[in-house]
Amino acid sequence: MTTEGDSATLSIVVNGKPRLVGAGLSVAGLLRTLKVNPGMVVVERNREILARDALETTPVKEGDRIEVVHFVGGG
Amino acid sequence: MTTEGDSATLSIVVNGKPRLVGAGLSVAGLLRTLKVNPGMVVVERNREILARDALETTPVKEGDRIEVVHFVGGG
Amino acid sequence: MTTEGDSATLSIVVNGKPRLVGAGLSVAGLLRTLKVNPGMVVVERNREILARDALETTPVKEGDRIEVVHFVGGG
Amino acid sequence: MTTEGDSATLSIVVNGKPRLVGAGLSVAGLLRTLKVNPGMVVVERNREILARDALETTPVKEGDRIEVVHFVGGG
Amino acid sequence: MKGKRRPDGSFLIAGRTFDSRLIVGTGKYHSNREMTQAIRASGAEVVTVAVRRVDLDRSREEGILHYLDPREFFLLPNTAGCYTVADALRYARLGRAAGLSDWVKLEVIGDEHTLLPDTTATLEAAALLVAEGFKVMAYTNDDLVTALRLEDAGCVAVMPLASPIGSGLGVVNPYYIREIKRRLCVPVIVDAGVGTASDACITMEQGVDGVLMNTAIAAATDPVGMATAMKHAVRAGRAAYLAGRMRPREIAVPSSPVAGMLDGNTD
Amino acid sequence: MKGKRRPDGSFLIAGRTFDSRLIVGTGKYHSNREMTQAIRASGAEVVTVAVRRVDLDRSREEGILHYLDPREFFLLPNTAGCYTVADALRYARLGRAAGLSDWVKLEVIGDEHTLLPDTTATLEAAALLVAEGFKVMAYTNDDLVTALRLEDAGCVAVMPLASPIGSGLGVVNPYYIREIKRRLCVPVIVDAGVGTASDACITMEQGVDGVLMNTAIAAATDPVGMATAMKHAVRAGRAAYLAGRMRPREIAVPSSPVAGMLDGNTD
Amino acid sequence: MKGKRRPDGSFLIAGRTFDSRLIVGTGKYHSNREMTQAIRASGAEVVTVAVRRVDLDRSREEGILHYLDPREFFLLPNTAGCYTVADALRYARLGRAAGLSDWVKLEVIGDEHTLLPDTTATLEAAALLVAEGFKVMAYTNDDLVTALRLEDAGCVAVMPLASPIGSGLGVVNPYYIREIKRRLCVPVIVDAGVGTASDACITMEQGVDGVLMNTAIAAATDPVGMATAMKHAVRAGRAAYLAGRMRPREIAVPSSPVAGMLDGNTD
Amino acid sequence: MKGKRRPDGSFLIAGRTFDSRLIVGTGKYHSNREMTQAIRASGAEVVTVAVRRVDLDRSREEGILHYLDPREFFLLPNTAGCYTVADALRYARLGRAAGLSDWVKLEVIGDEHTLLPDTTATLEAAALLVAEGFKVMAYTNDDLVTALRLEDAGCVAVMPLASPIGSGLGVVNPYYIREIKRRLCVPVIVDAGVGTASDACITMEQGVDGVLMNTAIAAATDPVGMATAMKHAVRAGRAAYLAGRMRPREIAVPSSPVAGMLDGNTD
Repeated sequence: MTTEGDSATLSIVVNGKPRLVGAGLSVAGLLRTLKVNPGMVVVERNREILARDALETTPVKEGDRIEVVHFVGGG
Repeated sequence: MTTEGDSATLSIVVNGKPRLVGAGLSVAGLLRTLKVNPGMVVVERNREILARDALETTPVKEGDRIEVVHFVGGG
Repeated sequence: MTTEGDSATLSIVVNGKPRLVGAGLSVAGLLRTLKVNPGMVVVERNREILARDALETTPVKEGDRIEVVHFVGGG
Repeated sequence: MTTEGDSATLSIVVNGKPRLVGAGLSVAGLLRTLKVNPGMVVVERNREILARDALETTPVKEGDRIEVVHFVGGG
Repeated sequence: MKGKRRPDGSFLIAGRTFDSRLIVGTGKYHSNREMTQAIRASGAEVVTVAVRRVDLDRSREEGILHYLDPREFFLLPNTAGCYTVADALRYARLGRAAGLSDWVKLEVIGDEHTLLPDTTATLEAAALLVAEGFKVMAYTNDDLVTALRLEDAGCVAVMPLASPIGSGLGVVNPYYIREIKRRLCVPVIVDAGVGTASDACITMEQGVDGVLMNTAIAAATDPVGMATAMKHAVRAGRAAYLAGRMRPREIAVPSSPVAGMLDGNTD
Repeated sequence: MKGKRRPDGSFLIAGRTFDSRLIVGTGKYHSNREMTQAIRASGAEVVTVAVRRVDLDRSREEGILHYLDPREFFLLPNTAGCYTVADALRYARLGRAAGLSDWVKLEVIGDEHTLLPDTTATLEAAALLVAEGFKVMAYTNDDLVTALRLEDAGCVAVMPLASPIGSGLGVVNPYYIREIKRRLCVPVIVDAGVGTASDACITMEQGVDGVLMNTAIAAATDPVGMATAMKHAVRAGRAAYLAGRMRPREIAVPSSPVAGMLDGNTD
Repeated sequence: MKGKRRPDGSFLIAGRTFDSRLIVGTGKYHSNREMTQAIRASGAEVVTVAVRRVDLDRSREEGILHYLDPREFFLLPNTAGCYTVADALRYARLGRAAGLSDWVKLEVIGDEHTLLPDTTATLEAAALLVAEGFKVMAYTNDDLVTALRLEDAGCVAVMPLASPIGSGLGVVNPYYIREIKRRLCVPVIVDAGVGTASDACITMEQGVDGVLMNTAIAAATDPVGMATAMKHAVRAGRAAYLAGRMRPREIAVPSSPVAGMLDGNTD
Repeated sequence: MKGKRRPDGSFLIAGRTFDSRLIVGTGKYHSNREMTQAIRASGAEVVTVAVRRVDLDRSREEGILHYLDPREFFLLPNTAGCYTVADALRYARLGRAAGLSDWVKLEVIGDEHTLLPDTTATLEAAALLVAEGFKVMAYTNDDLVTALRLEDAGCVAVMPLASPIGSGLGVVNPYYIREIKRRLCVPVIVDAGVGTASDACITMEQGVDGVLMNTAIAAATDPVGMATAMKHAVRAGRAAYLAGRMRPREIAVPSSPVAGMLDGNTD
């Protein structure tokens, strides 16, 4: 049913692009989905930086704006 | 009496130096005493600039800090 | 006859280009032929500069190398 | 006798200064007198450079102008 | 529209037309007589003056107005010597109270050794003075970002330095001066650092609208002669800028034709 | 006695007085009309010309004398394009045969890429031309020793380059130019390399007697405008040299008095 | 006590000792391999990195940590690309959250064409970051007053530019750089503008503590070769500064003795 | 084939391989001990020496060979102090008679104030010495035409000055130095004028094969420190030349990526 479908899928924005993800996912789980190694990145959720040890326990919620950043070449 | 003596002499500061002047003097009168042409200067009294046409009507009061400035060479 | 033909035509070089001119021509006459004002140029004949007043009296001879120069823009 | 005295002393110039030296001296001998190591210098006699192996066999003669040079600091 | 260049070579600041692009200071001369002679020789229309106390101990104190007729020159009071916003406002207001105009050359100094501006304080003072109706010409460093903000603050001219006041080092950074001119709409007047005529000429060749100097003239051996030099140098630099210089190149190019050489040149 | 500076600002070469210290070439203009306008705008009295063949194929070949009146300008023939002593003598004699004067601007080029002089050949040609009665103004590099020898050879003026002909790089080595001026008695005219007005101004600030240019004016976007710029620049540089510039220093010095500030300045 | 120079040539920033005075950026290389080779050739210990989004569309996105081992190099995150205080704080915090250190190279840009800093915003951001415990190394322009304020704000190093980022124009204003070094107590690292080895050498000769560059190496034809050049140039400039250069003079002085010449030299 | 650059960084003069591109003089040191320390620190292989009279009045006169082992250094005798062809030949022959080599650094001075060469005499002396079997390295000015003639005369290296001997003014005219290098086939060694490390670096960046200096090291406050600086500076300049510098440009270009910035940056 649609309600079930709705509850099972979250609409979020990751690095500026809308994505649909399954409900109940942690941020760490999201990173795994994205094939990103959590040890090499920093994650900001709704303008709050998440400590690395909070990634497993922080749920992804509807409407979250998530930024996954890392170091690149720069001067 | 001392009060009369007091009232007859005011202690002011003009361009950073203490001066004693007679009571009842206007700022214009003070300038005359100082041999300063009012048309060539600007007068500040207690941090307020006096308009030139107010010089005659503005009395000098005890404790006044008066600055008499003009234009000099500068870059 | 060939001798007459020879005597009637001289082969000279003017400003680097071969020219055939009639025999008996003076340098001044050559300049007139070339439509050059003698007062505005200097003439060198076989590496000798000709004075202006010698132009009328100097004959053009077979094989002469003549340079006609003037002032042009230069730095 | 004066002739013997004359023959026993030569007047020469070494490095710009007049010197009297005993007759019969070789250039090498002169250098020894001057406490100069022949291996470290070059000798010019009357504007001719002396090869090092000629120093012993070249006699000093009356009026010789001798230059003894070596390397010094320079840019 | 930038609108500062006009057909006859004059230029506008705050709607007022000036013919000379040279603005001169009046400080440091040996005598007032020398000063007026030099200023006349320079051809300047705008001259800067400072606001200072009358010296009441001197029997016949004479301000500069005894020597410079405000009908002959446009006197521009400065706030030289001020290190704070409050002081700059105070001196600006005193200058305006003299009744000549509501123009001010704003200086807020940030360091007494270099006399470099305090740009933060200059921006703040500029905004406040503009709000009080002043026409503010702001002395500043050669930083483009500050210059843009001073324009935004309403200054009628922005006056970056060529090098420190009184140094005579000339235009140390022509790139920055050129970039400031390129990006601003209000007139750009280079203020401070010119040491000799070629410095003034180079300054104007960057395309700026004018140049302000004092020490280069006053501290020359012959101030009047140097003032004449500066008049010509400013004209020269402006004319060269407008005429469009040749491209420099590392290869030589003959000035005389290569064609038309004679035969038989020696080999 | 060097005797070249005269009270009225004019200067002498070979006993002849000139008022303008700017000498200009006549090459590379788009049209003869533009050339004459630019030269008039420059205020130059001496103008250089080259000797070249008349183009006999053109119906109405016109030499430069159609455009420059020898009564208005002093025409100085050059030996541009010559690479040997013999050629330089040949061109110099042809130039003199035009009957205007016995002056010549001697050039003997040593390298066609840089147009740098062959100084050995220039010295030789100078001596021969002087012996033939020429007044020789010799183009040379910025080498003092060569300049001294050219003076010894009897040249009436020595003309070191500022930078290669047509390069517009300006005065690359002011030390050498200054030293040449210091050490020679005959006039020193800097010839070649000026690119824009400030280059001319800097040249004159070295104390030299004059400056000769061609490309900087002819190759400007607006030659007439640049000629005007150069006129002012040469005057500016000369006046600044005579006026004695301030000493540059790395420390700032205020233009406005430090005394006479008001009480209670904000701390 | 300035306390930054130590007997063994190393220097301190915020109590941490560094042996190399060359800091390099990691941007603009053709490949990560070339980057690591060049950085190793440069001898740099501190390398700057930027904080950017992971590109989630690329199958195997690799951050720079795959190529630069934080145990080999001290990685210094920057806030490049930030135009506001808020953005600079955000990027600084993200950089710190990576867990390497609490150092940041602060940049707040004020103009996108010149990449010149917004000094007002930089000062504000510096104060806020210092309050959050960051070790702030602040990119700034060559303005002394701003540099002094950045020191007052608690920055551990002040980093004036030599010329605009990526321009390669070298040290346009050595006076200002030298004055900033003279007046500050914290280390001064010149950041941006170096174009080739001599620029780095000149920079260090001003007495500054170090120099930061990126484009000069990465955009050279041979980045690894240029990195080697820069390593030597920084050492050369530092050593020359410490050794105390001879005074330049316009008079020649022989290197070989004038005494001891032979008699009879040709006249 | 120019054939002077070799894979391992060494270079050839007259068929002899050298590893260091720095040649140093031995004059003007406070002590021989300081001299040898400085020369070792510089890494130079070739060192110049002058020929002078032994001082016979000093009890233990010691020539420079007591301090410099010819097996450690290649000693290059000069003809410093000579003003004529005859003198230069005399000193060259005396130097060769010492038996170390048939190399000579030829100097024929034309002016005692500037120590600039007499190029005409230098050319003549060079040809005569070459005919006598000398390997002539000729000191000359920065004139391309003279340099080309010296190469034609058979010199094994041409040594233009950067600026006058002992002046420390650095490379006043890099264009000429660069052009000389471009046009000659024999090695070009810049001789004289370097004042500090960056001058040496700039010199080498012009592409020349080496640089010779004396005063810059000997007259530094700390000659040994400056010698070290020069060693690095020459390497830096050479490496930068080979690596190919970035193009300078007046527009800034970011070093960090503009892509990958976060959303919601403050407006």
